[in-house]
Amino acid sequence: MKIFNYGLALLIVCVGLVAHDLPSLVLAQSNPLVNGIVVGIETNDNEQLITFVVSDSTGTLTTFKVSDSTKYGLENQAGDRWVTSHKDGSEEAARRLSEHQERFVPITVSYSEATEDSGQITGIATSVVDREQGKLETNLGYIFAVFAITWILFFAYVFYMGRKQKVVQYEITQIKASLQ
Amino acid sequence: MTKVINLIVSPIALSAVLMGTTLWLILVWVPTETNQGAVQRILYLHVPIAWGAMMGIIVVSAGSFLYLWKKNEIWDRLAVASAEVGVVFGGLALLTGMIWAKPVWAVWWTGEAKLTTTLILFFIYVAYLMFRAYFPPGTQRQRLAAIIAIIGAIDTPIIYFAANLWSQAHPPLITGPAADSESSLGTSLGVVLLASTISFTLLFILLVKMRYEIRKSEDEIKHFKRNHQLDSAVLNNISQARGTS
Amino acid sequence: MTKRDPLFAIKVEDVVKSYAEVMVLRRIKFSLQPGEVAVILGANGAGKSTLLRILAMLTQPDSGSIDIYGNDIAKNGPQVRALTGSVLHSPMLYTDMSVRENLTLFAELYRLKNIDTLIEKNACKVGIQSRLDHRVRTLSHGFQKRAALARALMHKPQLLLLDEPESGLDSRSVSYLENVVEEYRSSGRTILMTTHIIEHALEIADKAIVITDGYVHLESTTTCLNKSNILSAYSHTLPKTSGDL
Amino acid sequence: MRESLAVIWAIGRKDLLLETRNKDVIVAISVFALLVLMIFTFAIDINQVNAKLTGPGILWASIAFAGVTGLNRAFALELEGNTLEALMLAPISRDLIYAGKMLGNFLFITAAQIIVIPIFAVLFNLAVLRWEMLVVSLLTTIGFSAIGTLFAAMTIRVRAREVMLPLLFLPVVTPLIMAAVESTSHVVNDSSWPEIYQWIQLAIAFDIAFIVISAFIFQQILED
Repeated sequence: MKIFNYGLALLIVCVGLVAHDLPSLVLAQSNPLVNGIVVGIETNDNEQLITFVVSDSTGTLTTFKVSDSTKYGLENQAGDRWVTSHKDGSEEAARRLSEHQERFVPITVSYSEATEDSGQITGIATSVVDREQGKLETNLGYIFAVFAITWILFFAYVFYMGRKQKVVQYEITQIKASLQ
Repeated sequence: MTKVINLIVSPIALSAVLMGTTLWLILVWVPTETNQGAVQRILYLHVPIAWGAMMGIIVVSAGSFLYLWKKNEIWDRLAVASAEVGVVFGGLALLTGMIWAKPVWAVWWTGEAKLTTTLILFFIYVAYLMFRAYFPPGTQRQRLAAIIAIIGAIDTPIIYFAANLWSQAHPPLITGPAADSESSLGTSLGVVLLASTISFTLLFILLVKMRYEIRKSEDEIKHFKRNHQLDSAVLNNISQARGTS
Repeated sequence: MTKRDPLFAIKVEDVVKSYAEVMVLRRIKFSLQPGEVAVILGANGAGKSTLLRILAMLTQPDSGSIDIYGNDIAKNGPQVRALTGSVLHSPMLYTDMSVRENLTLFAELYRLKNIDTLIEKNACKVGIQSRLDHRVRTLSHGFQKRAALARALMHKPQLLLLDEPESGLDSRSVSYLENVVEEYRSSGRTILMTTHIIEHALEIADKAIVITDGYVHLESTTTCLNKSNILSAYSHTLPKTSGDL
Repeated sequence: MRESLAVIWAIGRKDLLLETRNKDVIVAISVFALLVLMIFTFAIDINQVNAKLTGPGILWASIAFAGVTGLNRAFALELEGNTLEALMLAPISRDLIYAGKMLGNFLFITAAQIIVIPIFAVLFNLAVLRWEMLVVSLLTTIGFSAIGTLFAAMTIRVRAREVMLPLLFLPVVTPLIMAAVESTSHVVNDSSWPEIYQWIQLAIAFDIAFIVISAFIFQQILED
């Protein structure tokens, strides 16, 4: 039946794509990310943030410089989220980050222009946000769930229609037979 | 040979090719978004599916309105076909939205206006289909179902307005890592979204057409049975076939 | 208002009505003159009640036209309703209200004047004066039917539609019914009733209309009819699916 | 115009008369609503802090659910003796039947609210008895009875009537419930009129929209 040809073609394309390109999907990052907790903060005399150090789950330390274009999305203990760029809130950024350091709240930092010096990575942070759960860059489970549910539901619906069509066709043949 | 050519140029094949291309665009071509990571790719499915659900509602209410006006069964068939497909798309839009919201907003569900509106509309059109299933067959069923669809359509802006007002009074606690961050994607997002929307629109049309055709055959059988009183033996056979298959 | 043919009390043309897979009325065509008392005869399920419901404007026909005293019922609904009184299968009275309360309510809906005297007068006609202040629930079937008849007579309809009026009635109630029929005949108003008691029909009516298989198979004055004529009209058109007759 | 009002009143008064005889609907609505309220007072430990937060929602949820059962009962009465058809035989336009039935349902739900809302005020220790509350509950009840009468008439021949009516009714009246809940919570928080007014406006728009549509559509619903 036509419907099933269509379904089969889609399924094959889908499976082929996922199988072939899954590795590149994981690696396809325009900006690298680090998840971890803040272990050090450096400010200038005006209490503006200059650099901070993040330790990830393996204990690797990464030092981040901040620039005017660095973006923050950080919450305080009460859950109020504070979103701004470094240019407008460098003091608040220092305060928030040190609060995060005290509370051991994990954050996610995306960065660019990384340099490596005897195992110590240094980069310029582009965004500093609270981390909720899982590693963002590898939360493929969600994507998988979405694709699976979408196609399963569509196929289930097409299957349901196919069954309906079968019944209808059977009735038509019965009627035709009865007329002869 | 002509059979092969027909298959290649058929809308179904076109849809399959488009859908395949879209999948390639979503999964491979477009770069990963920085703030949200890979989950952002859900957007390319979620938005077109939600668009399909919206199309469903528009077609249902237009079909229902035309049915009440013209009393032509064609419009009723169109309405019921797109209601069914629309409910499938709507359910999927809700599910994909929830799965996307979890990593990004850290919650499965918030009282955001679009979400609330989609959910309520989903329920209205589920009720529409259930009404059709429960009501004794006949033209009254079609008329009343059309009225329900139109009421749902009229209710839509009111629901959206109310939900919007409501979510202003109760600001959603969106706390995920990327809740308010700007996207790092530029034009590539638009390209993939457009391609995906086109393929899902085509899929929507195809599904509605299939459902419509089945409905049409069912109506033809009904008319036939009405006009020629069939041998009871044949009718028995048919009802048995219905029961077993 | 389209005054078409005031010569006819009822003019039914090509009325078709189907429910789902069954076509109850295929092409009904007959007419009645003012002052005629007509009976519709037919086997169970022949569509007598459906036809009466269509004439009472409770059911819409699929197609065909009906004129009542020169009014097209599709266009002049309220006028036709004001001209028509109906007693259908159920008494259609509020069982927890007294007969008087019921009659008052319907008199108000028909916008009648001098309601109290009207009620007394019509109660006499059907012999329920003594039960006027009893609740309908407490009345016997015969009295309920008489109360329903009183309700239908309140606004002095030109056309009275009765669906199996004598079923389950005692002889006293039947005699009240016959009085009403006689009054209608003498005052030049019209009655259309269904029944399955052929003898009684021939006794009471001027005209018989036999419906079989969704068509009118016999339309004739009763003077030249007897029971066997009618029975043969029933049987010579038995449908192929004869099982349930 | 006066004649139309007389017809509407005749139908509404008939419903009231029947209600005084068998006391089906008002008792059903108020007892059901009070039961829901009571269960919520157990389910959520109501105290001074959360009463203002949860109270209005609980109140209107219970009235909405109880209202649906009441509407079902009210139309079951017309079904019993096929009396709806008797109304249809009368030479009156269908929107008058609709208005009459709506009037009856409006009075039933209002009567139930007169019982339920004071008890709610006591149970949740909230000062709801303000004139703004009167406006809120009037507008909500008008909307409930407008939509409820329409759907109750539509579902009268449906196999699973008791299920189908709430399935149709509740999603459609959601905006109205939101408006009722929000304005009630403004009332219990002693907010000023302008804050309540935006929700009142929504309720008014909803009521007008659906009364107009229903009056147009009712003709289509009754005939088969």
